[in-house]
Order: sequence, then C-alpha cells, then structure tokens
Amino acid sequence: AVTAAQAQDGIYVPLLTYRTGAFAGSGIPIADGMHDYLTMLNERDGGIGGVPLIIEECETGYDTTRGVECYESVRGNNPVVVNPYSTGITLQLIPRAAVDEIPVLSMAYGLSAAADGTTFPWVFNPPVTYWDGASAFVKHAADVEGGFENLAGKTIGLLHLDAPYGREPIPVLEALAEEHGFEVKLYPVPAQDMQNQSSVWLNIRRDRPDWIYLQGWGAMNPTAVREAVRTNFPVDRLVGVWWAGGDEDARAGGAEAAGYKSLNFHGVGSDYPFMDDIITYVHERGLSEFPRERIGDNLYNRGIYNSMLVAEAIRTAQEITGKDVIDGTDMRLGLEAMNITQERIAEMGMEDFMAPLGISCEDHSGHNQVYVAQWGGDAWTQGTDWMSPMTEFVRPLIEDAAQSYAAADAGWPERTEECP
Amino acid sequence: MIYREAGQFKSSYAADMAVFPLKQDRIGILVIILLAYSMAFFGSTFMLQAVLIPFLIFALAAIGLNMLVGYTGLLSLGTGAFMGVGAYACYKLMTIFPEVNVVIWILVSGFFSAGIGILFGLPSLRIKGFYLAVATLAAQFFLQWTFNRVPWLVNYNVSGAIEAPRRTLFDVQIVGAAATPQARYIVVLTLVILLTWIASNIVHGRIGRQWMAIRDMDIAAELMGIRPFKAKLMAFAVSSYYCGVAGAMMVFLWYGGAEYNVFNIDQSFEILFMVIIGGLGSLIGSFFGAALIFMLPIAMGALLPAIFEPLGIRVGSETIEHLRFMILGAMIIFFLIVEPHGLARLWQIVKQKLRVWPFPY
Amino acid sequence: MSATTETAPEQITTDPEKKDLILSVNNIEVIYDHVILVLKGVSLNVPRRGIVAILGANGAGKTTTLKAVSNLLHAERGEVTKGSIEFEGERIERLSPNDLVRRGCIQVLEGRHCFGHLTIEENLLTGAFTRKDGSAAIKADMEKVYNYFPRLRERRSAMAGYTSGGEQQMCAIGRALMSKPKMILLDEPSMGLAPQIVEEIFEIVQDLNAKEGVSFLLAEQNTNMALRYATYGYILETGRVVMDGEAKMLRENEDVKEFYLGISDSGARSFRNVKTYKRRKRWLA
Amino acid sequence: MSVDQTSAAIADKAAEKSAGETLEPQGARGDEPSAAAPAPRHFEEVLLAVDNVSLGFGGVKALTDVSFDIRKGEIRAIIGPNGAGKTSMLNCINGFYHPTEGRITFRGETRRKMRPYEAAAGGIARTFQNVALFKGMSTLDNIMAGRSLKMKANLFWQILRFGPAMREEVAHRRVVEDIIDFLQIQAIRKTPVGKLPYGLQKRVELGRALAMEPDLLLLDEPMAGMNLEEKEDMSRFILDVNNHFGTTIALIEHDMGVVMDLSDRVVVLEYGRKIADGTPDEVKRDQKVIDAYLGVPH
Amino acid sequence: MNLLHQIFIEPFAFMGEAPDLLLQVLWEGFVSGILYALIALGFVLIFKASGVFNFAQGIMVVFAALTLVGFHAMGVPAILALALAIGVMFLLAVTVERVVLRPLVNQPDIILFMATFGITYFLIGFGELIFGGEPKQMITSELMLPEGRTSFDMAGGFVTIQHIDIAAAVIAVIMIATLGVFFSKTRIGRGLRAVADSHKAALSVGISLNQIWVIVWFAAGIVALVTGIMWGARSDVSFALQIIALKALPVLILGGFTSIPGAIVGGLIIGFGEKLAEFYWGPIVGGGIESWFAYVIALLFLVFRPQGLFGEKIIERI
Ligand SMILES: Nc1ncnc2c1ncn2[C@@H]1O[C@H](COP(=O)(O)OP(=O)(O)OP(=O)(O)O)[C@@H](O)[C@H]1O
Ligand SMILES: Nc1ncnc2c1ncn2[C@@H]1O[C@H](COP(=O)(O)OP(=O)(O)OP(=O)(O)O)[C@@H](O)[C@H]1O
Ligand SMILES: [Mg+2]
Ligand SMILES: [Mg+2]
Repeated sequence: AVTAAQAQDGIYVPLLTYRTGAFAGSGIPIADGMHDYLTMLNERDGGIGGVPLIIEECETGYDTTRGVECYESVRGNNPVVVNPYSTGITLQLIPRAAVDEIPVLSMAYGLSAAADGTTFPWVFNPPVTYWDGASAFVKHAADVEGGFENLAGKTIGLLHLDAPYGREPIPVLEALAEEHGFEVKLYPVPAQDMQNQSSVWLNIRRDRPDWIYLQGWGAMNPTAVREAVRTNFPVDRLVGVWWAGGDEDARAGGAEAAGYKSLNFHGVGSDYPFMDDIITYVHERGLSEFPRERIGDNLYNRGIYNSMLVAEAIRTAQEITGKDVIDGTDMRLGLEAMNITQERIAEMGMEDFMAPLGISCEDHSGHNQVYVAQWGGDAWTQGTDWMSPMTEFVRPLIEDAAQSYAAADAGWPERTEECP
Repeated sequence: MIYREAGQFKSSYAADMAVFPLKQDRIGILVIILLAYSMAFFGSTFMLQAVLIPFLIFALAAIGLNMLVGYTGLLSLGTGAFMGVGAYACYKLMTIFPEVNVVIWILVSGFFSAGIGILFGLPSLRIKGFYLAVATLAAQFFLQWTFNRVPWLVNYNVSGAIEAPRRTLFDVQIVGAAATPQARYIVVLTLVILLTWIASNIVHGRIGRQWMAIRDMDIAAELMGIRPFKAKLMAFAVSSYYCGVAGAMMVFLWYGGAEYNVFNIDQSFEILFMVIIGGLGSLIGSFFGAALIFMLPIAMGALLPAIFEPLGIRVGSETIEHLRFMILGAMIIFFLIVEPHGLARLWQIVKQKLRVWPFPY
Repeated sequence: MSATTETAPEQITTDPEKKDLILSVNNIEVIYDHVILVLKGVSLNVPRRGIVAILGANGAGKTTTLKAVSNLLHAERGEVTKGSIEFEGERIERLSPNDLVRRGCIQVLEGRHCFGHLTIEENLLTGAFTRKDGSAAIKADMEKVYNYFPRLRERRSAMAGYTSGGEQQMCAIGRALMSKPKMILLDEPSMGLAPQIVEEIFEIVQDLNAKEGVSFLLAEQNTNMALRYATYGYILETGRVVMDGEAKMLRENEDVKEFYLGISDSGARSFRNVKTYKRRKRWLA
Repeated sequence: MSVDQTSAAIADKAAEKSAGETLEPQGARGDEPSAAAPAPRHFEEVLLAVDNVSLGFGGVKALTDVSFDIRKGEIRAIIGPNGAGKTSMLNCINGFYHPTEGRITFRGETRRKMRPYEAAAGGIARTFQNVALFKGMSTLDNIMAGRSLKMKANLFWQILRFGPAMREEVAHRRVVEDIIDFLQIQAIRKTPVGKLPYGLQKRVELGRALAMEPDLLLLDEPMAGMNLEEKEDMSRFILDVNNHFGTTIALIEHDMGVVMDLSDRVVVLEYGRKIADGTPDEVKRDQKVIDAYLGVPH
Repeated sequence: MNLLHQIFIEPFAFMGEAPDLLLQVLWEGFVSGILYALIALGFVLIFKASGVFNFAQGIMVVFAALTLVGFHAMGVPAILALALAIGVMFLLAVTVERVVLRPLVNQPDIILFMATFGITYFLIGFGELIFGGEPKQMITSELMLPEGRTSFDMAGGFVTIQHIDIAAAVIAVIMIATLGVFFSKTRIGRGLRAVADSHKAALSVGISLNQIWVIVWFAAGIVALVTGIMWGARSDVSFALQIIALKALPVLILGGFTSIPGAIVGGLIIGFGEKLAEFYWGPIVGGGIESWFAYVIALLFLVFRPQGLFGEKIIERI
C-alpha cells in the first residue's frame, strides 16, 4: 500500500484493474499494459519530469461496488487521476469527481456525453466515445455497401452486453438509422448468459441483419465470434467495438473467423520503438507479469495507450503549472491542454502506433481518428485507413445528452471557470 | 464473575420481558450507541464512507433477511432484488415528488419492496426448504431484468443507471455527491438504530413467536391456530421492507448511484452469509455477521501485502485478490465449524463463561 | 466435582474378570457444547451374553451414556472428556461408529429415526450395510426380522416416514438386528409400542440373548419390564450411577419399588389417586 | 356424581387392595377389575361426533368407517395396536387430515374440509406422539405461542411494543405463568426446549396445549417414554385439567394402567376399524380387544 | 388484441413459416437441456447422498476443466492430463470430506449449504491463483472428441448441428443411466440415500459417512469434469462458466433435488422451454427473458408439485 508520505514525493497514479472474475480474460492484458508502460517510464526516465510515478493497482473484479470501494481507498492518497476501467464504475464516479477534484479518465469508455467538458469538467474520455465508435462503424458499413444511400432498407444489429456499457451506442445508432433509413435491431446478452448465446444467435438468424455491431466484453466476445461462425454469419460484417478486438476474442472462432473486424485506435503488434523500451526496461528486468510472447496483443497495447495518455497529461500539466509534483486540479489542466502531435508521437517512439490526438476544454474526448482492424487468422491487421468518426453528427447529440443529464439532477455543478 | 445476573430481581413481567433484562446489557448498549455517534466526529472519511456506513446498511439488510431465514425459516436468495426494489422505488419517489424529504421516501420505499416481497412470497405457502430458495431466485432474476429493461424506472436515463439527485435534511445535504460522509453516517446510524429497535420489538412479540413457531415446526404451529399463510407473508413483507430500506439507503446514502447489476445475486448471497455467519435468529448476530463479512475482505486487502512485503515476496494485486477469495472461503468454513450457530452463539458462550468465571462450567 | 460414588467398589466386585466383559465403561464424563456437563463419572459393565438395564428418570443421562459407547456423541457436539470405554477388551473411544458396528456393537436410537424416504424393506437392508456375508444370508436374516415383526412384512414397501410410530420403532429395532450384532444398545425400545408388542420385543431380546448370545445394554423407562428380563441393572440420576445390582435385588429394593415400579406399602397404586407431593428418594439423602 | 365423590370412591377402592402383592408385569393393575375401576361418571352432551369416517392414503386404508362420540367433560381413551389408526383419527379431528368419507361434528357444527387453524380457533388443542415443540424457543415462548389465537394487538402497537401490545403481553404472560406453576416447570422457563429431556418436553407440550384454553384436548401418547414417577405426575395433570377446567380430553396411550385408571370410556381401533367401545371394564374384558391388543391376560 | 395476436398467433405462424429455424431452436434447446442436466446431475448426486445443497458444483465444473487444460498446457499428454484431472477431483473429494463435511456432520442443511459457498470461494481463489484468470481453449481434438459441424439445407434455410453436441448428449445419457442404476440398485446406493435422510441414523447403523461422502463428491467431481469438457468445448474454459451453474438450479427444482431422471427431464424441459420462449415470445417484451424464464417454468410446476416432478415426496406427518 502507498502511504501519504510516499505520495508526497511522487505522482500517485492508482490503476483500478481487474485480473479476476468473469471478465479477467480481458482485464489482465489491459492491466499489464497500463502497468508496464508506467513502469517503463519510471525505469527509463525516472518517472515524468524527474518525478517518480507511484503505481498502485486496486482490484475491482469489474464490479461496480468493488470499484467504488477502490476509489474510496485510493482517494485519500492524492491521486492525480483515476482510471475506473468500467463504464459502471465511471458512472458512479462522475458526480464525485467534481466534489473530490480528481479527474476521471475513462479512455474510450464510460459516458459518451461526458465528452462535453462544459457540463463535465472533471471527466475525460479520449480519444473517442462510444457514440463516435458506433458512427465510425456505420461509416464503414456505408463504405463497404457503396455509400450511405445503400444503407437504406438494410438492417443493422447491435449485439451488446446488457449493461450500461453495452447500451451506450443505442441512441446514436437509432439517430443514424433515422437519418439514413436503415433499421436497428437490438440483441442484448445478459451477463450470466455471456457464454450461452445460442438463443440470441437464433434471433439473428431469423432477422438476418446485414451488419452486426458487437459491443461486448469478456467472455461474451469469443462466444459471439464462435457463434457467428457456427451460424454462417459472414464474419466480415461482424464489427466489434474496440473492446471486442482482443486476440483471444477472434482466435476463438478458429480459422473461419478470419475476416472478423473490430474498431481500433492504436496499432497492434510489437513493432514499435517504444515497445523495445518496454521489453528492455520492464520485461527483461522481471518487472512484468505479462507473458513475453503475447506482447503486442491488442488489449496489452490498449493498456499502454491508456498509460500513455496519463503520462502525456502529467507531462503537459507539469509544463503548464511549472510544478513537478502535481495534483488532481493540475492534472485536469494538463488533460484539457493535451495535444499529441505527430512530432510528439515520433518522440515517444509511437509512430504508426497512434494517430495525433487533441483534447480541449469543451471537448473532453477529441473525437479522434479510428480504423477498422481485421483478423487475419492469427493476428490483427489494419483493415482500413485511419478515419474520423461522424463528429458533426455526434457532437450535437452529446451536448444534448449532457444537458439533459445535468437537468435531471437539479443543482448539478456548472463549470466554475470559463474555457479559455 | 464479572457478568452476573444474580441479585437483579425483576418485580414485574414487563421488566422480565424487556429486550435487555440485564443491567449490564442496557448500559453496554447505551455506551455502544454513544460511541457510534461519536464516530461521526472522530472517524476518518475513509472509515465512515468505506467501512461504517456500508457496515450499518448491510447490517440492516441482514436483519431483514434474518427475520425471514432465521426467524421464520424461509430461505430466500432474492435479497439483492428486494433491495433493488427499495432503491428504484425511492428513486422514483424522490424524482416525482422532490419536495418531500428524502428520509421519508427512504422509509416509504420499503413498502414497495414489502409489496413485491409478498408477491414472491406466495409460493412459500406450498414450497419449502431449498425448493423455496431456488424459487426465490425467480424474484432475483426477474426483478433484475425489470430494473434493466424498464427505462421508466431510471427516468429514461440512457445509461440505465440511477444517479442520486441532491437532497437535504435540515438544510444539510445528505444525498448527492457533495453530501459529507459525516452527515450521511448520522442519518444512516439513526435509521438503523430506529429500525433495529422496531425489529427487536417485532421478534420479541407475538409476531416473532409465530414466525419461530412456523420455523421450528410448521405443522404443529398450524394445529395451534397460527395461520401459516399470514405469518409467512408477514415475514416476507417485513423482511422485504427492511431489505428495501437498506437498498434505498445503499444507493442514496452510500454509493450515490447504481445500476441494476448492483442488486445481483452476489449481493443476495453476501447478505445471506452475514445472516448465517452472524447467527440465524439473532439480531445482534446480524451486526456481527455484517461486520465480519464486509470488513474481512477490506482488512485482508490491507493486511496481506503488509504480511508479504516484509518477506520480500512481490505480490500483485490479483494474487492478493486470489488469496482473499481463498481466505474468505476458508474463513466461512472455519466459522461454521467453530460455531454453526453463528457468532451470536459464540458471543453467548462467552457471556456464559463470564457468568460462571472463574469456574469452567 | 467428585465423580465417583460409593457404589463404585461394588461394580468391581460384580465382575472382577475383565475377560468376561463385553463392554466396560469406566468413569466417563460427557460434556455437550463444551459447557454442559451431563455425565459425571459413570461406570458400568456388561458381561458377555448379559442383559443389562440402565434405569433412571428423564434427563438422567441414559441416552447420553449409550451414545458415548456407540460414539454418536460427536454428531451432537458432545464429547467424552474423561474415563475410558472398552468393548471386548479394546479401547473404542477413538473408533468411528461404523467401525463399532463392524465389530458388532450397534445402537437403536431413541425416538425411532428410520430413514423416512426409504421403504421399510430398504431400511432393513441398510442395517446390513456393514455385512459382507452375501445376499443370501442377509435375505435369511430379513425373513427372521419379518417373523419377529409380522406387521413390518405387511408394510414392507411403505415409505418409512409414513408409517405409524410403533411401526417405525419396530423398523428401527429390526434394522439393528440386520447387522448381526454381538451387542445391541437399545434405547427405550418399548416407547410407543402396544403392550403386546412390548412383551414381544422383550421376548425377542431374551430369545436373541439365549440363542445367539447377543448382549444387551438397554435404557428403559419401563422398569417393570426391564428388570424382569435384565440380569443386572444400574440406576442413573443426574449423570451419576446411584445404585446398581442384580435385577432381582433391585426389584426388592424399597425405593425402586416405590419410584419405579409403583408399589408402595399399600400395594400397586392407581393413577387416579397419585399423590402430588414429591417424596424424597433415600439414595439422594 | 361429583368429581370429589369420584376420587373419594377411588381412594376407598385403593385402600381395599391387599398389601404385599407380588410383582406383576405391566398391565397388571389394569387387569384387576376391582383395583382401579372408578364408579363410572356419566356425561350427556356430545361435544364431538365422528360418523362413519374413513381415511385412505393411496392403497393404505388408515381408517375404515369409524364412528364414536366424545362427550363434554369426559376423558375418552383411544387405544389399539400400532398402526391401528389412532393418530390418524386425531389428525382427522383437528383438520390435519381430511377424511375421505364420513363426517366429524364438533359442537354441533359439521365441517367438511377444515383447516387445522380453524380447528384450533374452534377450541381443539393437542399434543403429539413425536414431540412437536418449537425447538429453538424457550419454554416460556412455546407456551406463549400457544396463546397466539387469543392475542389481538395490532401491528402498529406491536412495532412499538407499547400500550395495548405491552399490556396484552403482560396479561398473557400472567396466564402462562399460571400454567407453568401448575405444571411445575418454573425452573426451565427460559431454557430452549430442544435441550430438555424428553419427559419435560412432553410436559411443556401439554402446557402449550393448555395455553390455548381448549374445549377439547387431544393427547397422543402423553406418557410414552416416561418413567413411573413421571407418568404419575402426568396423570395428575390430566386429571386436574379435566377436573378444574372441565376440559374434555381424548387420550391415546399404550400404558393400560393409565388408560384404565384415567378414562371414562374407551374406544378400541384395530386395522382402522372400531372393534370395541365402552367403559374401561367392558373393553378390558372384550375378547376381541384381548386378542388384538392386550395379549392374553396374565 | 394486438398483444393476443402477438402471443398466440404470430409465433406459431412463424414456426410454420420457417421450419428450419424451429428445428434449430429445438436442437439448441435439446443441447442446452442436456448440458444443464449435466450440471444438475452433479447437484443431485451430492444432495441425494448427503442432503447437502452443493453450491460449489458450478465452480467444480470450471476447476475440473481448468485442471485438465492446465495440465495439458504444461505439456502433459491429453490422456494423462485427463487421468491427472480425475486424480485432482478425487483429492478434492477427500479434502472436502475431511475439512468441511466431517466437522459439520449432523448440522442443519443450511449450514452445509453455506459451507459449500466457502468451498466455492476457496476454489475460485485457488483456481485463479494456479491457472490464472484468462479463458482457455478446451483441448477438444486432443481428447478425440468430434469437432466441426454438419449443416442440412431445408425449407430454404439450414440446420446446423455441432458434432460435439451429439457427443455431449450421448455421454450425458450414458452417465445418467449408470448413475441411476447405481443409486437404486446397489448397496452403496442405498447407503447414500440413507445418509441423505438422516446423518444420525445412518451413523447408528454403521454407514461410514466419510466413505460415502468421498464417493459422491468424487462422482460429482467426475460429472463436473465431463460437464466442464462439454461446456468448454462449446465456449471457453473460464471462470465465467461458473455463472452457468445457476442455470441448473431451476432444472433441479423442476426435476426434484433427489432424482437422477428428474435432472435430465427437467433439463430438457427447461432447455426446450427457454429457447422456444426466448426465440418466439421474448421479442414481445424486449428479449433477454432467458435469464428468468426457466425459473418461472419451474415455479409453476412447483406450485402444483412442491417436490418437483420426480423429487421425493415431502413427508408431512405428525
Ligand atoms: N445435544 C445436547 N446438547 C446439550 N444438552 C444435551 C444434549 N443432549 C442431551 N442433553 C442434556 O443431557 C441430559 C441427559 O440427557 P439424556 O438424553 O442422556 O437423558 P435420558 O436419561 O436419556 O432421558 P430420557 O429418558 O428423557 O430419554 C439432559 O439434561 C439433556 O438436557
Ligand atoms: N400420511 C400418510 N401417508 C400414508 N400412510 C399413512 C399416513 N398417515 C398414516 N398412514 C398409515 O396409516 C396407518 C395408521 O397410522 P397411525 O399413525 O394413525 O397409527 P397409530 O394407531 O397412531 O399407531 P401407533 O400406536 O404406532 O402410533 C399406518 O399404517 C400408517 O402407515
Ligand atoms: Mg433418553
Ligand atoms: Mg400414533
């Protein structure tokens, strides 16, 4: 455990992770990725701006209650940011963030509406929101079908975990359906039936949707891919959100799963300069628990990307405030000013790994670029070019949603200071 | 013979029937209550928010379940869902009638879960034992599904979660993110004391005796004029009321928000552990059980690294988690073996020993 | 807490030859739940081929004594804390109940305890669980039990849980017989049985004792019957042996007559005019 | 004839008995006609009438066409071999079993299908062959539970344990204490009954039934498993209940001494049929009863 | 009116329209039914023989399968891994008997029920500690179980059948038949039932509870292993599988806690009922009714037969 005294001379970055429970399969590579990148910074650079990072994991088991407990236990140690790593936990922490003045970084998960920085000054969800993801998927479908006009009359299914996380994309898909004349069908999968999806897939067989967007998690994803293969659903029309893009998820479908698609916003594999540092400074020093041969797995890289965001925000905050040891308020400034340019990407050794990224005071997500990855049978490949989500379409929806969120809770604290 | 009752004569039946006939007990309870209130001023935020508030809320839910399982002998695995009914009912009431004080709504919301409890208690008239237990799972899963699928319950919130709106009591905010743990703790403590007192009155009176009669020998009870129909449904109603209130308190005075998953089957099981480890048919046991089951994992989370780190063993958070599971499992078995009648009985034995001390029997 | 009583020396004199004892209980103390002391130094002996009765009021500890012998106390959170128990010269406190049954010592529990969901016949068969001598022998023994209790034959395929109290009692005794025991610990065999059957049961006890050499230790409230069939008796009061002796001698004892047989100076008493005041037992003086 | 005269008569008879009788096996006391036969008491008003009752369970016929009555104020014994249907008869009377045929009339009211709690509310209480106490509760609570029917305070006051609820509680406690005194079980007032020895459990069970202040008390083998002393105590209680409260009692018992001494009339069942009905003396001499139940007289 | 139409007409019309789907639904129902029955069977075994409602059956399934896969991953050949897994299940049975059941003999059912929760927690922690939390693939081909699937074209659609499902059905039937005979016909079987009835009486007639318990827990362990292999082959072997065990509970109450044929009949009723309901009627209320529908079927049956379809009658006698 971390003592308050330790937290004085370092920057305390708690990681709410889950390496146990029903979702451990997805949680472990992410946790290791997050952990290893920060450790690498400590080992290689002695931290950020000369200040060591104090990394502490707290096990949530992907359970909201446990997550909130974790939050309570780390809160006292002056964390600069919390990564709830669960949409459910994020929803619980959103109202508290403003009170406790600790930024919540829900990287590409959580409440899409939180991208509205005016209403949610303490919540960040870069690089994209779930609504962006769904819109990018529709854009991709339109591309394949040969234009949005060809989507009219088509049926798009949303196969989702029956939880706040799974339901996030519904409003945007329905709005898009109205706009482009396709039909949306929902296929909820209750958590206890994650591995028992046969009825859902029977429904899919009945409805014969043209596309399926998979917003699943944990054991739900491999099961979905396997069922898709079994039901002769064309796997290249099954597109997962970025959380359905685990290597194990796709591998479960066997050879016939080749062609399965998933959104992504970072590269896969280990062919990047920064990865060599992770191997040298972390794995070779025995500081990682992740198996060497799986380095470069999609979700491992996802964890790294998450930590990269944390690190960049800290670095930015240090630059802005001139302080070495920063606190939550400083961190928020850093997050709001984050602008990772191509140059910076090169500096970090992350070329080809990620697209440039920017967050602003009003826009806490940035609606950054994504691409569609495709499973080649034993590794992910980049299936399309980087593309922008339908920001113009999504952004007003987000602002509306943020408004009604605040309205539902009379007395929701407005942003105290104007955006620059 | 520190703990002795000799010399305390009761001159009326009323005195003999008091819940705490012994003077030592009465003084003890008073001291405990005073201490509990003083924690609001001395306890750290973490202590209040992460330990005491949930402990009290779980104890209340455990009391509720204990009235059903421990006193009436009806095994229910739907506690989580009944807590959920309370929480969702409270949320609806709070948002539809924002002008009424939230504490009132918390207490009223229990009636909704009592109603639902009666509905799902109906099969108990014919179904017994584990059959009933599994049948109550129908309530668990059905209600959970309802929380999830009826958007009206969450005021059409897209995420499907409920958020605690801001509410005050005597101008002090007690619900909402800005409510201080101190304020919430005092409200929770007061409600729990009040409801525990009522529970104790119920179980020591006619209704409680009828429940226990049904539990111990339902046929004989019926032959003595106790209507199983009424007694069992009453047990379901009262028990669900308590669970419902606990659920509402959990969401609005502790978490500050919740999704349907909070009221899942694990929650039901956890409360059941508390009841059984604490002691079936014992109110004080419910507190012991809640303390042990809720605090044990927290304590272990803190203790295990403290044990391993000096030994130079690097343990990841997941290893701790695994060990925690193992130890929790082992502890459950251990306590059951040491005293199948729960911590409450252990407590009694201790008192018994104190009474005859220094003699062994 | 002195546990021994003045009767202790007598016991030794009754049977100094340990070899001839099938069961000997020496000064045992039993505690339930770690706190409730129930037996306070009980000693008793059962000679081979003997029928020994334990008499005593309710709650005196008869059942507890039998359970201590058959090692069924653990299941009730009781334990023998002092003393020793020997069956055929071997210490048995550490043995499990099924070892004991294998060695030939079986208990018929007080209050029936049939397997409610098994039929009468299956109940009897479970009695033969420990036997290895083939199904023919078991069948033959079952016939024997049915001959002892014809009522059981009639109800052989009824689920035991539904049979009447007396039928269950017969079933429990029959079940014990099925294990071909050397020694039977009978707890209240006559309880709830019709007078005729009670008589029959004691006849069976005598029969088994004479023909097959089965030893019996019986706890019985029906003193009259017990002393008629037993050779030796112990009287237990609040966990202590207060008196023991040959059955004949006990029958002659004034107190036994008064308190257990219902014969006072004026002869047999009627239940209609029992006195309500409590008389003092001389041995408690 | 009044009760006092009855007992005086018994006392006389007992005194006549010659001293120094040798030991007789069980039943001996009943065998001797002169020993205990009280001058018969007569009762007129029929409290409960059983008419042509039959009861079957699948293939098993527990009762076949049984008719008898129980008159107000008497002690009525039901005897018979094991499995004869005695307990089943009681179960029919208080609504736990429903006769497949026939009628049971209680206080002039004939009910076809009665729930057990209705029987209890009507004034029928009972004890059980296999003690059916509420094991987890204390003696006091067990007997208090017997008074459930009489307690009326509403939920509101009970929640507060105050006002009417508390007054009621105290009032009933007083009645219960009287019963406890009567049965001489003061010392075990607060002991959980599961831990009591069998004899005391039977006594508590009687107390629980008495707490219902029944008109008709059904006792199913109240003395099984008791030693003589306890049987005598129990007999005393039964007689006292009958005498002082005028409670009608139906009694099943296998101890012939008890049956012959206590009961006014005896009905004998065998294989679910009634084979005899009459005063103890008549029944005892009935050859069918001797064959079926008593065994050859010694 | 519209609702009535939706409930009573449309589903049946659709069944006629798309017989291939109906057939597929029925097959899926059959397969899930069989798999539920397998889990339920483990419960029944232990309940029948010790009156213990073994909540740990679900985790035993996962644990058994993980052990098998885990040994294989360490390089042990499949067959040897299987033998080792069986050995581990035996050890588990012995340990449970020693550590949990023996000290808790003659305690109320609910206490033993709780103790199995203890076992569940322990095994979750222990299993994850040793094998890690990631899902693993079942070694289907190494165990020479059939893979692949067969599709038939019919009525403009098709029906696919997984070979592993056929194998599961066959194995389940064989296992259930064997155990059924074992219970009703053998000495040990009778002993098991006696123990379930009353620990005390069983002890008194010399039945060794310890031996009986080891036998049934071992048998339940084997059933768990088979179940684990079958489920694992359909999805992955992961701790999430444990949740599926909850699905076996309605099967249990429907079939009766003590009946082996009840497990299979109950399993099939639930399997068919659940799939048909979800597929044809679920959409009316927004789907997902599978999570509770099984319980509702079971509950309805119970109201008429409180002991389940084949359960032992609840004896009520005074
Ligand atoms: N499991 C137990 N826990 C605590 N006390 C017990 C237990 N079993 C028996 N006792 C107590 O031990 C004493 C002796 O009981 P036991 O059953 O041996 O008497 P008994 O002589 O067989 O009486 P009875 O004639 O009524 O059968 C009683 O006072 C009883 O209350
Ligand atoms: N619920 C039931 N189901 C099936 N058979 C029953 C049921 N109740 C009683 N019987 C049968 O009816 C017969 C009469 O039983 P009952 O208990 O009335 O006998 P009893 O006269 O009280 O005998 P005992 O003196 O042994 O107690 C018995 O053969 C019994 O098996
Ligand atoms: Mg006894
Ligand atoms: Mg009877």
